[in-house]
Amino acid sequence: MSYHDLTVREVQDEIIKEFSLFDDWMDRYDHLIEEGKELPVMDEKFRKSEYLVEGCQSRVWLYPEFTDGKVYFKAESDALIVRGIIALLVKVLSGRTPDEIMDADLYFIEETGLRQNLSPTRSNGLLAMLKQMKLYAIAYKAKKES
Amino acid sequence: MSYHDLTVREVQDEIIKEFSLFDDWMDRYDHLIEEGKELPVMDEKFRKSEYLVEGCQSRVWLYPEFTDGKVYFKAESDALIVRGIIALLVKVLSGRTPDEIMDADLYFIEETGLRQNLSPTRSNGLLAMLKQMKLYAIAYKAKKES
Amino acid sequence: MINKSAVFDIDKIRSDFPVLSCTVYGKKLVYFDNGATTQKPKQVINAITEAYSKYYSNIHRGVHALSDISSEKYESARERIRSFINASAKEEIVFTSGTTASINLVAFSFGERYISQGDEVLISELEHHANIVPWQMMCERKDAHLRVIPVNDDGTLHLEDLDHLITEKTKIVAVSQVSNALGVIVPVKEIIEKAHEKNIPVLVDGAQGIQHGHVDVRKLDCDFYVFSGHKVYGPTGIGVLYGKREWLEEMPPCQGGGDMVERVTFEKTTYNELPFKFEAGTVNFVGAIGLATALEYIEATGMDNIVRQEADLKVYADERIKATGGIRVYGNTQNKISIISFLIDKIHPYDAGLILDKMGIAVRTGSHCAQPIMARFGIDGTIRASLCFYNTREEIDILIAGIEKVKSMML
Amino acid sequence: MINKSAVFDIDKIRSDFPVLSCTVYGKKLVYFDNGATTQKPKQVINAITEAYSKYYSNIHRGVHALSDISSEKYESARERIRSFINASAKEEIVFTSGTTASINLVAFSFGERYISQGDEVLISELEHHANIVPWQMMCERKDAHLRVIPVNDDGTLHLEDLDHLITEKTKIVAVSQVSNALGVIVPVKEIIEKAHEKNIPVLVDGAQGIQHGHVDVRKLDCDFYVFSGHKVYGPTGIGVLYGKREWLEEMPPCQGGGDMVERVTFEKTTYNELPFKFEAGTVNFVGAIGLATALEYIEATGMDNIVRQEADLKVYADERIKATGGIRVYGNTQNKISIISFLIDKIHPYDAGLILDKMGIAVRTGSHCAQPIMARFGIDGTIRASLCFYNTREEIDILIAGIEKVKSMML
Ligand SMILES: Cc1ncc(COP(=O)(O)O)c(C=O)c1O
Ligand SMILES: Cc1ncc(COP(=O)(O)O)c(C=O)c1O
Repeated sequence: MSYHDLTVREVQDEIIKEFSLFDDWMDRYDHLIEEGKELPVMDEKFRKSEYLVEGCQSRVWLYPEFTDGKVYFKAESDALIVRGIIALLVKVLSGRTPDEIMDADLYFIEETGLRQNLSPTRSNGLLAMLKQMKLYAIAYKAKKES
Repeated sequence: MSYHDLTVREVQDEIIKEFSLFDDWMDRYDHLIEEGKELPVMDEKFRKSEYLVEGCQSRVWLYPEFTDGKVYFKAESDALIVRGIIALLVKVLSGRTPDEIMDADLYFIEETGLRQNLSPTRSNGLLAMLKQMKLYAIAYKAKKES
Repeated sequence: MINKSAVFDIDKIRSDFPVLSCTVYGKKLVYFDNGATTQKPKQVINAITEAYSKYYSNIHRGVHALSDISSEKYESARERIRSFINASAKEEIVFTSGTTASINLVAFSFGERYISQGDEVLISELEHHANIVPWQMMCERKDAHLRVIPVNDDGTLHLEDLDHLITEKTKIVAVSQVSNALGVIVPVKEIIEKAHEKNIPVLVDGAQGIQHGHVDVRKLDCDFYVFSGHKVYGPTGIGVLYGKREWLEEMPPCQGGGDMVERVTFEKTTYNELPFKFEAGTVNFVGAIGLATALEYIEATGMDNIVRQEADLKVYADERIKATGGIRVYGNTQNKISIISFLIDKIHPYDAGLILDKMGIAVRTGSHCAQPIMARFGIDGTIRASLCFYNTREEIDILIAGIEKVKSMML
Repeated sequence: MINKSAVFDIDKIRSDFPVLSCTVYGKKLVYFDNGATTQKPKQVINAITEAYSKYYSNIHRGVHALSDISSEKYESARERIRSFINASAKEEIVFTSGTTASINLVAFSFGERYISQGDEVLISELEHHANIVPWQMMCERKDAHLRVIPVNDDGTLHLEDLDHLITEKTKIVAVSQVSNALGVIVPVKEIIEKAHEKNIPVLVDGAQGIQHGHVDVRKLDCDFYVFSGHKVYGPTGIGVLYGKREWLEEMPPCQGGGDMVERVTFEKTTYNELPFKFEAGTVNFVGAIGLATALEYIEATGMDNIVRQEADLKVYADERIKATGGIRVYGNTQNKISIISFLIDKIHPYDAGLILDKMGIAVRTGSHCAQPIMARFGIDGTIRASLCFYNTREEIDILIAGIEKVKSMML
């Protein structure tokens, strides 16, 4: 089973269920680090400044591809916990149509307690990455329609 | 009797005694206004910018003369209460030797409750005038000795 | 609205402001110096205490919990200010240390970007020094010229001259929304429209406007709007610069330091995005939180209630002043806020101020940091009673009694 | 001295700082982010509350009683600062909104007066962005050049280069007293002596120095000394610029506005005397009062006690860190304050910071607004634990446990 067979909602519910097993933050971080390990390592060739999402502390790269009406994301970070969060975002949003991405209500961020890491006051590049994902979706949609 | 026959201390004690008759500020201001009336009006010719003591709100002029080893002050202000305070300062310090002026401990300011009006935070020109009086004394003393 | 008016309980409101129950020289304080600075409701004081006691930490920097809370409070404060003046976006709200700093920032940064030799800056004759001197300094550096909209005898601007004064060379117009020295309301909307016809941006000095009525920067369509926290029931050391994004994006930063940069090398430094580009160093985030709380207080009280109460005080004060002999009011127009700037016969305003002070009445005397408008009227200064919504008719009665006392003593 | 040491009661001291008894994520807060900003003792918080509740009014302006009290408190605050750093005169103490504003003021005003094309400004490689960017901006405007004293591998300045770096063209030297990123103490006295041999003035950025030891600007003989209130247990939005009178007299003002002028006409404006020339507009006088109270608190606690306690913490932290494997400390010299800047093996500092945060430990991670010194060491950032006198050995133990936890999770 690939995550792409599930809806945005179903993937999020899955993630929330997994997180609900941990009541301690260290376990959650452990879990995030594990999630990060499942994210394919991004090829060096994509780690260029044009794919770099500016964030003060950890570096985050994001590379999009548009195939068969769907957007696929490759992503990378030099910090492991950040990488784990990225892995979740990719799990939820990669392989979706532009509309699905644009309309996605990412409630899992709140329910897994990750909101803090994605808040505008955390300068770790994650929020910028999420915004960038939505922007790509808008751009691809416009392209498709024109 | 002229005030010049009394010592700096005696004049101040006199002033304090007079003020002690009033326990109300309005009476004290009335008294100050009366004192101001006793101050000779300064001749227009002295009301020049070089004798103006800069103060934000009321204008204060001070003109010194050095005769027979003593410093005589003429002073003026466009505000009446300020004029009254000036009159007191002139009463105490005019007609004194430079040493007397320089050494004068003006405790009457505190004891008459006028300290507020002569504080550095009141930008009415009074404190600047007092400083200027002492500066003239220093200057005349230096002149005399050289 | 009528409901809201009903809940305007002056006693309750006064009890929110601790300083209003002070006594001076054994007399009840009558605080009529609101133009200089306003008192703070206890909600604002408590917000400051809470910030320093419960979650204080530097913002935008740490990865830790307290830093998150402080940062969030700070950014919510920015959002509160945005919504209070109805700006389009938070990025257009820059925190500064006050009106003076805001105007200096614009004068410098706008000047660096847009002003060259021979250009002109247009201000008015009734400006506060804060809206004169920064432009003078910039004009001197750039070899540009300051032009001035003159003032009529009643304290209103002589707008007929505007068409001549706005020239090809005019690069920016800077005017007060309300004159601090006279209380006169300036028709800024009209000035903005005229200036925009020629594509010239307008800065509105709202230091005396923000606290006395609804401000909608989008409706006004001003390009810059500035005000001070301490004059709108907030703390000292905090102020706001609103600027349209199109200008702020183009203008270079005024100060360099931490948080306003993206990347620093000795060869080249790139700047952070808006609004941070203009917020160098550790900002007064506790001040910003205090200011946001003050604006919340105003919203809870109701700006309509405030406007109504202040209008009532103005009418009553005008009546009583008119009935008192020998008073000359400067800014003799109906289009005013609750500021009365006046002289009593030939009495020096400083003398009057001293006597009123001893009666517990706090007014300001002097030139009100607006010497040019005083010179326009051929005077050194006035007595200024500046009222706001927590003042009362009874306090006006005390002022009138004070004026009578001044007259009886000085004449 | 020994007596004083005896009265240093850490429990009492900690109870003075409300935030220190916070819990985060249910854990006791360990606040090791003092380099970013320090907590406030309740004495400071109370002084602020009192100012806003008992006598609040604008300064230097009114003729009324409250204005007098505020003005006196403000000017006493200035005197307190003067005596704390042993300046010769109150006129040499200018209140600003912080270190960043102070440096920008000097860079601008000194630049306007003394810097021309081809001149040089000398800073060091370990400066905070606040002591880099303002000089870059000024050099760009004036077509002058920035020169940089390099840093050795242990984080100390490579002073051997000083003789070459100070040239005929050098007009000012600006260096930190203590590096915020590494904690390294800079031999400013030596630099000042060298610069003065060639009559070049020196600005000392005391943002990380003022809170950790006695500062005597006359002994140092620095020409400018700047610091922030919020890093020395005072409020946000207030800072200090000390300048020798001879420089301040000559330098033009940086900002225009109320209170900094003597007389304003549209043709010509003359400026007020020192220090008011540099204090445009309504200053953060409540902030100044809060800062003075903080300095009083330090004096009451005893700077010697503070220095001794912090030295003890430093020694203990060094020992424990050394005994923990895989840690690389940046700024590897004995001549340091109680700041430890480090990396754990190959672990990203942000990851470490996240985990420490969840253990209740507040550290700062990243480049500490000092990217050039990070680049010097070929890194993006570090984990910085910055301790001060209210911290304890037990808290260091918690940090060490935290580091072990980070290692066990990340390696
Ligand atoms: C050495 C140094 N200089 C300057 C600053 C800037 O201080 P502020 O942000 O208070 O203006 C800091 C504080 O981060 C610092 O540590
Ligand atoms: C119209 C106007 N502009 C500017 C200012 C300056 O404000 P601040 O002193 O808070 O910077 C004032 C306050 O006196 C004012 O009334």
